[in-house]
Amino acid sequence: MSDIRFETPATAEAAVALLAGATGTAKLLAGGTDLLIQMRGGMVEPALLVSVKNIAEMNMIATHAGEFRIGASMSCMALIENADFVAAWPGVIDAVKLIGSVQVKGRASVGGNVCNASPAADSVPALIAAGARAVIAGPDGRRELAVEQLGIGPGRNALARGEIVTSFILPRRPARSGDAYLRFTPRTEMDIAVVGVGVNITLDERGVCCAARVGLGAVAERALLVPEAAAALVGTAVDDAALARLAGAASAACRPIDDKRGTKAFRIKVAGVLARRAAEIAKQRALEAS
Amino acid sequence: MPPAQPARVVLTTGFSQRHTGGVKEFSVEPGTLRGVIKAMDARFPGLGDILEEETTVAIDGEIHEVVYSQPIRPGCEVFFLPKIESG
Amino acid sequence: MAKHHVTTTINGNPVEYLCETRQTLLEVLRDELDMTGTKEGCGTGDCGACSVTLDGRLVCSCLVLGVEAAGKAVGTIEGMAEGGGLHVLQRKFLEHAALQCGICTPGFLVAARSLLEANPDPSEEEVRYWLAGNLCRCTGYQKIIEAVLDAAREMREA
Amino acid sequence: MLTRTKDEEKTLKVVGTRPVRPDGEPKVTGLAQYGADFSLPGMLWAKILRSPHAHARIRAIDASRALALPGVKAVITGADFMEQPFEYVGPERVAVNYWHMTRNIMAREKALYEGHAVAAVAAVSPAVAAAALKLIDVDYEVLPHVIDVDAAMAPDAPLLFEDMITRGVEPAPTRPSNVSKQIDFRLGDADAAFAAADEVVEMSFKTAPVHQGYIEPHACLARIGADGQGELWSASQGHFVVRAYTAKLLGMEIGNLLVHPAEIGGGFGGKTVIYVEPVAAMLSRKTGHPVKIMMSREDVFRATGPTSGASMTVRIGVKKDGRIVAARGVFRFQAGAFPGSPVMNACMCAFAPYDIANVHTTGYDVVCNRPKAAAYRAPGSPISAFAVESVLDVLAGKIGMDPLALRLKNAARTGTQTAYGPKHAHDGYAETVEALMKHPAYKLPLGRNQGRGVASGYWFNGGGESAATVHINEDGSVVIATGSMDIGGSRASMAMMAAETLGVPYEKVRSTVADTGSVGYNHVTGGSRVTYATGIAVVDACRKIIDDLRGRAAQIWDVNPSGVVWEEGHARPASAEVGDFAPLSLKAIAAKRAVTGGPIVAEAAVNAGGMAPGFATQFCDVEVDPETGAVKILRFVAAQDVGRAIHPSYVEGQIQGAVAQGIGWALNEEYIYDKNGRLSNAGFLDYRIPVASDLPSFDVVMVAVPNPNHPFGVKGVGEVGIVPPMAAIANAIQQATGTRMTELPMSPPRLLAALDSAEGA
Repeated sequence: MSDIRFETPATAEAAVALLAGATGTAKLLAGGTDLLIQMRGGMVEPALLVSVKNIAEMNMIATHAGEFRIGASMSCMALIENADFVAAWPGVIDAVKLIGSVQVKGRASVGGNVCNASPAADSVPALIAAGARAVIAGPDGRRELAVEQLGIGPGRNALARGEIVTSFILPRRPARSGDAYLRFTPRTEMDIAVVGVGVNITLDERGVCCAARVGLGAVAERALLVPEAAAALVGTAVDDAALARLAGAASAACRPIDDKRGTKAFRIKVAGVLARRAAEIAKQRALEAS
Repeated sequence: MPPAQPARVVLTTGFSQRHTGGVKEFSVEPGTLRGVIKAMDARFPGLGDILEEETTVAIDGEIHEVVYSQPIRPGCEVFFLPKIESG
Repeated sequence: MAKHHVTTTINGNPVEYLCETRQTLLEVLRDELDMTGTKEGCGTGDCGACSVTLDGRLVCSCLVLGVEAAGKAVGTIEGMAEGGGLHVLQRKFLEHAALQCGICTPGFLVAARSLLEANPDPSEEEVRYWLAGNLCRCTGYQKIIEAVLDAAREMREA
Repeated sequence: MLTRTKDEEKTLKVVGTRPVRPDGEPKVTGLAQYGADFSLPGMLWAKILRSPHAHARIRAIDASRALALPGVKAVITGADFMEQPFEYVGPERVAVNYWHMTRNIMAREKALYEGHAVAAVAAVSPAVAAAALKLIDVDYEVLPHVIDVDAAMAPDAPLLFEDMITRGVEPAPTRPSNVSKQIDFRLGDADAAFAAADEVVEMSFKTAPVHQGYIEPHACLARIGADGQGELWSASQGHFVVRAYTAKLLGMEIGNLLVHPAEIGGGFGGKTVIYVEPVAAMLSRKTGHPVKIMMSREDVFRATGPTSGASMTVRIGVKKDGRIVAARGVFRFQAGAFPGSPVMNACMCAFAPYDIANVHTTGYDVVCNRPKAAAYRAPGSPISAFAVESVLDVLAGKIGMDPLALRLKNAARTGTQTAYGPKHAHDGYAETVEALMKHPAYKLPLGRNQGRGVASGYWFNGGGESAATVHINEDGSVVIATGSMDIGGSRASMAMMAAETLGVPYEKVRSTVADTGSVGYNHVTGGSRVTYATGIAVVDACRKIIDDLRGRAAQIWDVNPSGVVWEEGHARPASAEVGDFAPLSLKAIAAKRAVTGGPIVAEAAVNAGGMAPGFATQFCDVEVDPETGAVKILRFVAAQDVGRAIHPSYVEGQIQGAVAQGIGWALNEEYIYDKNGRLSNAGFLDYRIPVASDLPSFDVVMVAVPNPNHPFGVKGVGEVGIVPPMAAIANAIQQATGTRMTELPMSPPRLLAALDSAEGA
């Protein structure tokens, strides 16, 4: 029974070097709220843990010309406490607030929530709707990838060996725009999404939707960007008819499974219901923003 | 002086089927529960131990653990039922 | 196997210990330091019985590695009563009979203290949501919520 | 035996107040020691290897690779435990079969459920013990398994025990089956009486097994010496029972095992039985070291007792005026891997709140490949009540009668014949119904998608064996020792009853829970019996102390003891003739302890009877989201006959906790098995007990119909509150949606599917 090597590099490049050069299973440790449970259950038995808590850029939030850069391993609570970000991206905050209890959010990071590639991860549909991009550091330097392209299947992400996500970039929030995230869980807290929906819309001066993005979680092998659902809103006043088409499109995009948390039929129907409700909230926020 | 009115012993259907050939009711001398159990044991040898170990007794409905000194008044109902216990 | 030599601060006191990488802060507190006031209810961050603060932030000690506490400040239930007296929350839990078996109580107290530090005047709903990460099977939560609201009132008036 | 004074309405000084519990401070400072909090020098850590299969023959176990691992001190299997005779010992309702018990502690011929213990390791650290488990090679022959109770009763079902013949059937069946026992209770002639009914409703129901969900996993520390004597530190609901079971399985004399009561982190019935204690003790005996075992949360869900899931059919007939003329219930209960479900309670409690002339209940105790069922709060009663109280709601609708009025019309009262035998000897049920009829919220209007549901419940409540010792110290302070585990404030209620009896302030009395060597036998803290039975023992002991103190005062005054009375904590002359003496306080007499005869101590032991049953009636308001099937509890009003509350805060707490558990049972809690019979939600994330934000505050209505058989009128209050909620919520959902749910849990996917199919229909 060998012990686990534990490293705390100060730069993303050093972390990448450690992960890329490791023999045996190497794991990045950010919040640890998923990894420690996997280790406890014997699903993962790493030879090397690389803590990224000492890497400044991964643990801070910065804003430039209205664009936010969120450190991938900053805790959810730290993000929730950032008033500027909360004001700009209430829908992303809706989602981040649902990532476990206060205790879990004190450790868990958005980067971990995304990179663990759970189809039910709360922050992902909201980030997809927000048009967020992941900044990736790797052995061959840095690149960016849209969040919807990061997850490729349950527990599987698009990162190559040695690559890590250092931060997420959220674009400048246009005028008259707003976002929202809703999920369904049997309990009010401490639960995993049975369905999660993120909606982000922009209205023109006349209150007509000129841009929209819709993200769906827990209804497929990965979180989905659903252009058909967005298309149902664009060009409309987000009225009942448009919302009904949105719901239909959201339900149509689902390819769920039956599992201990919900049935196919339930997920398909509720995806439409929550898409409609989330769009109504996003619209309200867009109107308040103007 | 006239003999005291007897007490009425009652058993559950299942218990009587197992131990008294299905007879559910008996009349016995009042006094104490010890006397009642001795009387039942005399009619069905071995029944006394079973009553002590496996039953709770309801005397005119009032539930009691089987304790010898329990007074049995003339005319009262002595109902032996499965012991009450739980979570 | 080589252990990590960790230097940290627990309840304001400097503490050093040896631990393996795989040992959680909960295991270190209970098994290495004999600080058994922090309880294990699940080991997976789902019950909050092992709640502690790490540099002032409320966390589940079962989801933190012992080695991660290096150079940080850990706060546990054992550090809650100041001097000879109980913390207001501890006193209110007793006055309101907010515990039955008491196994979840240390976690609730640590979590409630961090709530009142962040929000001295919470609504009942805010208390119920903040404490949703702490499971109690005995009380139905009602007397716990009442105790926390009463403690908040007294702390505001103090 | 002391005669019990009837509860004359004297003014009580301590009983009924809300003091701080004596054991409170250690529990808010983290100093209280629970099962996992004890350690000894040289202590080893043990872990248990569990079956990955729901049903498998164990061909062989090879521990050689594990024993070769440095730091491993011993490995044990079922073969290390002595064989036990196959016999059902003790009362039918709770019969113990040690042949079964030793096999549940550690599998022998077969593993009967996923998580069934098959071997255990003791090592120098938890990590080494965990690593050693992976090195134990078990050769399994996987067998077909059965999880569902109806499937287990099917003729072609896989058998857990190839030789099990159903008990309680005359003549005995010739074919073996998974049905361990059948029981029937009959009153009048139900089948015939249905003909006289104006309305008859028959419905079938299913409930899922639910776990007690105590937050403290089972844990213990054992030390067995070479001299054959041992000590055990264990968190249980009864350390005397832990001692008896553990000694029996290890072949020890009871007197050679001293059990220390750790604080217990919740039990609700699930800690009236043993799991890890004999394993730790056997490993200690084998290694000569103290051994500690802590279950993981996953182990708790996979290997300790939930209560039964059930399949039920209930038929009730009423007259137009609401009179119930006949009732029939068939209750099929999962026992889990070994016989012993609470189905008999279910049969006895099902119709107990009501005065019905013709009743027939039938129960089946059915084994299946799940962990053995253990007691859970009013075992059995909540399950049958879900069916009975749902059918009553349908009938109330059919005859257009208010559901509370229907229950009141049929309420059992003193003298009412029960279906299981004796007549009711106590009132209290009707009073709970009337309390809700008078409740202002019962008439409040409801909004869209909202509904109000009513249900009642019955529980026997327990009495039985308890002992208590009372000491008066030289400074006049008082110490009480009992052997009843304090699960939720009983130290406080014991101290309060003692203070009231002795006439001294509550603060003068300290109340402790003593080990098995320091106080007489106390049965488990269960069946809502402690404040009643152990309370009587405490009061009896205090009365003996008073007689002793009167005698000592008589010595001091040099008068006849009959001339001394005890009032308000002082000895006083009974009359002027006795003499003109200033009253002697407890402290003053205690100061003369030595010269008046030495230590002032009294013990009392009882096998308490005369306990009154628990009655509860509740209503709740819910709001259903018709698009998601989510149910929000808007209001919950719980009325219960509490006799008299010794410490009202802890009585309220029992009722609030019981209701919260019932809400979890109704809406979300269930065991989810995959096709291989493996539990897929063995954790608090997916086994969803209610969290604080799921619940509103409850309105507790304490109805007080004192029990004359207890010196302070106490009735057990711990359990009956969990009986009504499932039906109350189902009835409320029906009113909110028009859809009748007959299967628990009424989880969102299940409710939404029912709503949509109702729409489609």
